[in-house]
Amino acid sequence: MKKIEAIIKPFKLEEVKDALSELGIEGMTVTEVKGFGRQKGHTEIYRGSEYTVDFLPKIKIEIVVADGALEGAVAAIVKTAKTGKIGDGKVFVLPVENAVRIRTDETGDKAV
Amino acid sequence: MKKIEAIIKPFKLEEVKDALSELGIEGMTVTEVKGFGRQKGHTEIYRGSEYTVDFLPKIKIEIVVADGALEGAVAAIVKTAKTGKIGDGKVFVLPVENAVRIRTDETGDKAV
Amino acid sequence: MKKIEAIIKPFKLEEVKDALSELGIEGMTVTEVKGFGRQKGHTEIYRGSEYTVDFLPKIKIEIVVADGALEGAVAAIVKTAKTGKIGDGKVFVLPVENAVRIRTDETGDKAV
Amino acid sequence: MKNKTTSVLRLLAAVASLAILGAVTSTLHAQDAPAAPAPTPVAFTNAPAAAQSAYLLAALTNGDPTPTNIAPVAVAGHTAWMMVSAALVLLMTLPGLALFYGGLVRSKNVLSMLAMCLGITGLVAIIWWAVGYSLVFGTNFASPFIGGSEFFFLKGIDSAPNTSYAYWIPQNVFCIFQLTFAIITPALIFGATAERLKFTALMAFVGLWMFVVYFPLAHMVWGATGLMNGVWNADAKIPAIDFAGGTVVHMSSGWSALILCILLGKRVGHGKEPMPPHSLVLTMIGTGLLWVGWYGFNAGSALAADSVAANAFLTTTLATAVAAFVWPLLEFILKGKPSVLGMCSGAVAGLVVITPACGFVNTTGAVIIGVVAGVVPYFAVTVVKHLFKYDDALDTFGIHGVGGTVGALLTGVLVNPSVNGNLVSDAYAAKNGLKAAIESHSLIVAQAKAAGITIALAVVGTIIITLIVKLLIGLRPTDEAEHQGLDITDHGEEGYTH
Amino acid sequence: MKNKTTSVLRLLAAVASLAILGAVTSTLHAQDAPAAPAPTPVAFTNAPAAAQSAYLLAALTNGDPTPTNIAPVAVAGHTAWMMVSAALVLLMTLPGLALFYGGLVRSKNVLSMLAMCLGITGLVAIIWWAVGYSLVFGTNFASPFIGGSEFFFLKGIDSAPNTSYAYWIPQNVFCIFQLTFAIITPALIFGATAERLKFTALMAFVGLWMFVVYFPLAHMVWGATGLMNGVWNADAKIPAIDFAGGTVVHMSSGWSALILCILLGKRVGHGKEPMPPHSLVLTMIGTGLLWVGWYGFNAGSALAADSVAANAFLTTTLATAVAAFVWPLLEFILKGKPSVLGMCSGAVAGLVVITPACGFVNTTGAVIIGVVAGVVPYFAVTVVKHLFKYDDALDTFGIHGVGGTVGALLTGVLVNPSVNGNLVSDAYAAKNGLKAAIESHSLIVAQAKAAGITIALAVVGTIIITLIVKLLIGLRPTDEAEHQGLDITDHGEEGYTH
Amino acid sequence: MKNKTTSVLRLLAAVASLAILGAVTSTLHAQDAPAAPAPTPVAFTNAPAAAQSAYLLAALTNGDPTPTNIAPVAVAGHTAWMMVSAALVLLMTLPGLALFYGGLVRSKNVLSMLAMCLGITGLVAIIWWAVGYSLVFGTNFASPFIGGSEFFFLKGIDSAPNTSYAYWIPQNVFCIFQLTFAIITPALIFGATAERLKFTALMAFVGLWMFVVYFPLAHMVWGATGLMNGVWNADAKIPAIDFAGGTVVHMSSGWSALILCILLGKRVGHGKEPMPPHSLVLTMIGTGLLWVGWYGFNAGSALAADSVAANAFLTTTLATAVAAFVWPLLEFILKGKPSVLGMCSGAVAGLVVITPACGFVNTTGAVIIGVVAGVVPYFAVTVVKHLFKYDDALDTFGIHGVGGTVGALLTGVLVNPSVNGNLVSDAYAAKNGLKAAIESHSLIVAQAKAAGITIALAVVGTIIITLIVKLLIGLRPTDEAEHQGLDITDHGEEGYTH
Ligand SMILES: Nc1ncnc2c1ncn2[C@@H]1O[C@H](COP(=O)(O)OP(=O)(O)O)[C@@H](O)[C@H]1O
Ligand SMILES: Nc1ncnc2c1ncn2[C@@H]1O[C@H](COP(=O)(O)OP(=O)(O)O)[C@@H](O)[C@H]1O
Ligand SMILES: Nc1ncnc2c1ncn2[C@@H]1O[C@H](COP(=O)(O)OP(=O)(O)O)[C@@H](O)[C@H]1O
Repeated sequence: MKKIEAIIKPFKLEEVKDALSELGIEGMTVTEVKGFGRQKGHTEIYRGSEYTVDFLPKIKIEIVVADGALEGAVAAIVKTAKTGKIGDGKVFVLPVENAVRIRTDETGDKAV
Repeated sequence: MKKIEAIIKPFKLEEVKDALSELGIEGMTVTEVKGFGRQKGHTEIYRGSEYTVDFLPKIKIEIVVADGALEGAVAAIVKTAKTGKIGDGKVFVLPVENAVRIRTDETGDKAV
Repeated sequence: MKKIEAIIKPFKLEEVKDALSELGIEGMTVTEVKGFGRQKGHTEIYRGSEYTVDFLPKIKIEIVVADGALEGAVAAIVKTAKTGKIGDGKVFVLPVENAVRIRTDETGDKAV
Repeated sequence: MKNKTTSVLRLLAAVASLAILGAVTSTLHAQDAPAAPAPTPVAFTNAPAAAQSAYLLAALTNGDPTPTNIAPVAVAGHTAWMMVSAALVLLMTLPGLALFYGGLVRSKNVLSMLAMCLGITGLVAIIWWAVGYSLVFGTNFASPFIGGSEFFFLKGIDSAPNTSYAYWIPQNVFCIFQLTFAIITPALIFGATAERLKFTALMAFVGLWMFVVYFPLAHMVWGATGLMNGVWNADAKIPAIDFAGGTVVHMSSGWSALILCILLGKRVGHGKEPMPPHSLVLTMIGTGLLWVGWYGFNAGSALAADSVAANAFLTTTLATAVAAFVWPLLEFILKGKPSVLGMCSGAVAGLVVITPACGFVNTTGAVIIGVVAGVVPYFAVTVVKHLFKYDDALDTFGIHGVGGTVGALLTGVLVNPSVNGNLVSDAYAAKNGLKAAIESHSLIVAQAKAAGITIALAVVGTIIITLIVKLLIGLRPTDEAEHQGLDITDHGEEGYTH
Repeated sequence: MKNKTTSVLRLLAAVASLAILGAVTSTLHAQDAPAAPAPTPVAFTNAPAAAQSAYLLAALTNGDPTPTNIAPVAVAGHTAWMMVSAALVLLMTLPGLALFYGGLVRSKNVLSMLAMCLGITGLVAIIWWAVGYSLVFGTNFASPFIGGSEFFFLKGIDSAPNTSYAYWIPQNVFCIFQLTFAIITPALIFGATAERLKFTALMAFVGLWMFVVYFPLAHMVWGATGLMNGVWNADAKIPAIDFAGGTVVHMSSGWSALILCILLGKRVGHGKEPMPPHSLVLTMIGTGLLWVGWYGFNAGSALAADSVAANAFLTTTLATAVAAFVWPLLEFILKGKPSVLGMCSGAVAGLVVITPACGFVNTTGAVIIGVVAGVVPYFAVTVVKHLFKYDDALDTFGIHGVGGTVGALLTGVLVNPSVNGNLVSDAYAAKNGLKAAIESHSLIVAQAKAAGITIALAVVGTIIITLIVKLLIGLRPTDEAEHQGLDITDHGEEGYTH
Repeated sequence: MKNKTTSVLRLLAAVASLAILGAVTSTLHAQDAPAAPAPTPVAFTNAPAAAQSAYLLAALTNGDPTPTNIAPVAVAGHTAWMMVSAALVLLMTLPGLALFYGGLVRSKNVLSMLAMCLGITGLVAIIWWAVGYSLVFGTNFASPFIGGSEFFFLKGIDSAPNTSYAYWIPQNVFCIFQLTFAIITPALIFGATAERLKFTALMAFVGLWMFVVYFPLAHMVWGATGLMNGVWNADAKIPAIDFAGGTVVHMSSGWSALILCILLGKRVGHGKEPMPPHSLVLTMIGTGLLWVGWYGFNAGSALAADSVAANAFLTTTLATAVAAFVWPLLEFILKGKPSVLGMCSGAVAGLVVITPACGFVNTTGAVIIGVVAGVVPYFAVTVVKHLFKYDDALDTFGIHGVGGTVGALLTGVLVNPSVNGNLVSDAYAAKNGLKAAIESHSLIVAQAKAAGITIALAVVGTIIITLIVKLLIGLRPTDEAEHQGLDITDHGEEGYTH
């Protein structure tokens, strides 16, 4: 099993979710995060105090998949999340040693 | 060392935390996340615009434990987080290569 | 590639970010989390109902780096995030199998 | 637990029975008020110059125009004040109370509190238009317990004054002013039942409660033929006084809240999960708006911009400020930290306790009331509730029930006729015994009777209505729905999205 | 899509053309109002005692002091009410409307709504001071279409009454009261264009729109020489009535909003991404403040604390409460869940529809209006909008445009002279045909004409202004900026940080 | 840094010394005001018809009833307006200022701002009741510097007017109206010290500051025997004018804020961590409520619903709207983006600067003041503060201190007796030199003296009090606590939970 962590632009979430659903991926977990990267931020001024805001709103999607489903999922994410503009985000793949479905105690690939 | 990532129902947090504390687990990190899965969402209507909300509020618990503590911790989470109803969540186990306690510079099992 | 997950005190974020930038690390993802640990929480009282709040606000920084950059990054985080007081947080290192830059489809070390 | 509940209910039943007994005895001899034969009024222009001047001065100072024999009309200053007051009391509910309560629940239930306030506003306004106003302020049933049918559908209500209630303000504004009271009163109840009562059940409860509890009680206390209207009904059997609603508003809602929250049961997870307020900022905004709006409620209850209103304005401010200081002071002394919720709670408690008294007590009385209001509800909320283990979620009973009762009784002790001549008027107070009671310092007896009747009516009425609603609609959502929150399950919306 | 837009525009153009035609025909014979020769007034102290008394009574009841031949002055009760009313109407915009709209957008655009309300307040106040007030309420152009220049820079405006409009209130307060209307009206428009209109474009649009649409329209309806001022202009060619701004405020903004949002195009992601309100709590606070503030708007439009104000107070309350109940009732019946947004929408719809009627209809009329207001805008918003596929983001057209139009027409049907003698006054209504129209139950003809002219002016004016602004400044931010949100791109700030 | 602080303090000390010198010189010859021998008043009914009529007209227009020899009473229109005004000024603090400030801090300190406003309300009300009102508005000490003891515990204060201050409003309402000023003034200070002052220290500071700064200053400016009460004290040594509190409210709080924030030191992390406002939405709600409430503050300061109030209403609106437009315009020109915070800041600055002038200047004066108010505080806040590097966290000094000072001086320049006859009254202004100063266009001298005394008192008073509080209680929380936020450490609560 692998865990996919994708950082994407927030307005792409629906599209990515739909693309993954079409692949038969039935579960994912989403977090609102702030990203720092090559995409430059903006300046905010509050009564003369200027702040450079480098942390931009991003969405992190976490999906644990069986090894076989990895490639398709990554490809789908990359495809739908791409705008071609800087700040589109990253996909990381991490190894997962086990998974348990709390409701049923199922483990391994059956659990995801 | 292993990292446990558990996605659970929000109202189960206190119980799970207490169960883990009893096992002697002294640290964990918690994030509010949104989960998409088999548990069906609900529909929201705002002046005639209907939205299907598939992302449901969940809590993600992250715990890094020494290898020996893994099994007990996972079992405790699964036991206390279970309601038997769909949407109870998952537990994932990932390998961890190192840990450092910032305050003391301790590393490895001593750091968690 | 490795993934560094650092849990730090919120007011240290700017300093840590600057230290990492100086090392040439150009990307990171930040999440607001709640931490439970040795640092004791506080009590809140609402009209006679007392709650012990053990979950304290923390910041989680996630950085995926090429193997070579790992040590420096971890050291920089530990150094700048340290206050010496309990609750300073942890740094965890996890293996990463792959990375993709969504914008360019670059993979591996080039993607981070 | 079961036993605790049972014993609380038993205690209440006993109190209620006694109170009913008292009420019945007191009113056995209630009779129709004889209509005063009104002389034909003269037109202003035909009146003698002296009468004209006297009339105009009376118009400016809320004097009695009867001696001039010119019919009173709606006059600018008083009309302006009553429109403002009605708007202020509406502000107390929308958005005052909605925010006060909305901030105290968990964020998944915030909309349920707003919907409660909005829904009640609509429902009660419609009932008020159809029959409610008439059942409270009509008189053609000639009953001490309920009003009349002459104003059904607001028939005949226009901008002319209804001199049974006030000389110089339009009846239509009076009608709306009173409507705003009829709106906020039931809305107060549902602080106690927060986070676990179905919206449909809530609305049904309100529909019945208005008829069973509010309309009779409001008529008894404020109706021209009312049983306990000591100030304005010469035939009142119980010469009690309640300036702005200690019994009608706070006791009725507070005691109903206690019963309903016991019958409803506790929130799922109560005592296990933490249930802190999701936004004390909202609660504080609500508190500010309640305080400001309450000037319409209290000083507006003079039904004129006159000396009595001015006195009510002063006493309301002092009692509230003192209570807002004393409550957090107690926290500071006993727990080490004065809290914002404590300050807000103290302010509201002060407002509640001064409500029945504000037009009847002087400065010193107001300060005393402020101190009591900062202390008694504090202990009701922090000690009594935990002792008896009912889940009065947002402390409606602790603040409005207890505070209203304390206020009703204190009014009997601190009453001071020098701030309000109506307390010893020849036309009413001298006839129904109010004047005598005040002079013999025994007004507290009438006040206790009025409080007893109020408790009895609220308790018995609520038990009956709750059982009916439970049978017909059911009271609680499923546990699943309760976990998810009422906003999504009852209203299909979320309070906040990012 | 393109086709849809085109056909909608075509339809509107047709409506507009017809309306213009009607307006032109009706007004071909417009003439200067002959100035009534005023007799020299006597000083109060020199007047006979009977005149003094009559004068004082008139002062208290907003009577006409002309027979006493004493010049009217600013009088406490009315002045107090008008200051309160002006403050209440300002409250409707700051922060009422800002919150109502601000809660409905996504959090990245919340500040853009607040900036819109604040920016318009500043801009319109400056224009109003310089020329606006004069162009609406001046008369020296002797035109039915536009006011005069005599009050430019508020020259000569002090605390003395301007008796063309009201006897007993200071003209400076009248001026500010009317300013608050001139502020909220354009602010309403930008609900429709929320989340995608550049701030600079918005401000430029407002600057032009005031001159092209608002000032002429307000003069036509409320100016002493106005074309459609049936109640106060004996020479009005179209004896229409609009108590508090059905045409001037709601139709003008609502129809302009429709056109502007079509010309502007849809939000990026519209129909694909979910765009739920980011905080219904803010929206509900806004609703409460709008409702409370609207008492200043509606009852304040009597320009006195008199019987007419009192009637407006009552009808406003009833219609609003009923509509706030009917809208969620429809949701409950059709969709299963009554929503907070539905309750808020119903309340605002009720307020909108009763606005032109509030001082002219009785209780029953108000309840009927409430029902209609709960139903018609509901379908405009949930059905019509989706049918024609324009992106009226926060439903300005659906509620204000449709509601205002319905209100203007219903006023013609439900008008009832017994609540407001001015409707059949010999001085005006008998001369311009209003009295006759009311008595023959044909007032709806004048109302329809007034509505037609309003739509024509709003539609044509908006098209022209939009094209100008588009050319000079451009209307929309880049898609990138729209994704990021207008708060950061236009104002360099964020609504919330943690 | 240390050096910077020292030099700022030195500068201030110099200013203060000079000012004190001036004050002492000016007042060496202060004497008791001779009590005017009052003729025995006649009862209204016994007065001649002409006197009755004149009396009634005076009652309606806030005229002087002395010639009629009938004692004035509380009259509906004025009483209504003053109750509304007092409620509006309370609204400015609860929740207006609480939200304005609360939104500007980080979310971990939001409750500390709310607690500050609530806590001060309670504390100041209690002091006011006990001695404060008497020390400001009493006269039996016959001192230009402090009031008297006759009203301790509000003895003898009822609904009869106190004609030293106003003829037609009840003294109890006057007392509460003035209380609301005494509440908001100290609350303004703690914007400067936000996020780092212990709650206990804050409360102790307020308790002392009222006696050392506020009561003397308010008496000097507004007391019947006050040193600088040019309009109402015939013996005022400095015939300065301050309509609604430029010196008493804004300068006193603003200059005290500057000193206190310097003595307190900067926030931990200041200049390193970003400290953006956590919710501009709250700040904007606060701004709206401040603006609306300020009508009570400014127009209410006429103490009647009369012509002067009407003028204040107009000037307040114009100055505020202009400043709310000019400030963001400057941002737009200099930085490219007009901000919501800029609009809010401009509005508040406009309100501050017009405060002393609103009842004394005309329309044009108001617009000029609006422009100045949009420019000067803008630079105070964006440039001066950064130059001198003090941590005036929420810009109390920049807006209230600088704005108040500018307003006090501008009032001397733009004063216009045609809008307010009291400026040249024979009874007072002709005697104490105010009339002469206005006619010779030299009023600015008196204004500068008044400003100097205010600064001196605020600066010296604050230094002393701060040192006392530091010694007794300590000023700052631990760094740890400051990081965690004052909400948890001082109040044991969180502003928001999810
Ligand atoms: N090394 C990294 N580790 C973790 N997250 C990263 C890393 N680099 C980038 N990110 C995340 O990806 C987002 C996009 O990266 P950025 O460099 O701005 O653009 P791009 O993905 O187009 O190169 C960042 O905002 C951040 O959240
Ligand atoms: N493959 C997955 N990867 C990551 N998170 C998952 C995955 N599957 C489910 N989840 C998380 O677990 C939650 C519960 O899953 P769901 O399918 O609804 O019910 P159950 O756990 O009972 O099968 C989801 O809301 C989501 O947060
Ligand atoms: N075993 C763990 N797994 C995950 N997160 C942990 C673990 N232990 C601690 N943490 C995180 O680190 C934070 C600091 O830990 P704590 O024990 O309070 O202090 P210290 O780091 O000084 O030992 C916690 O609040 C929690 O977020």
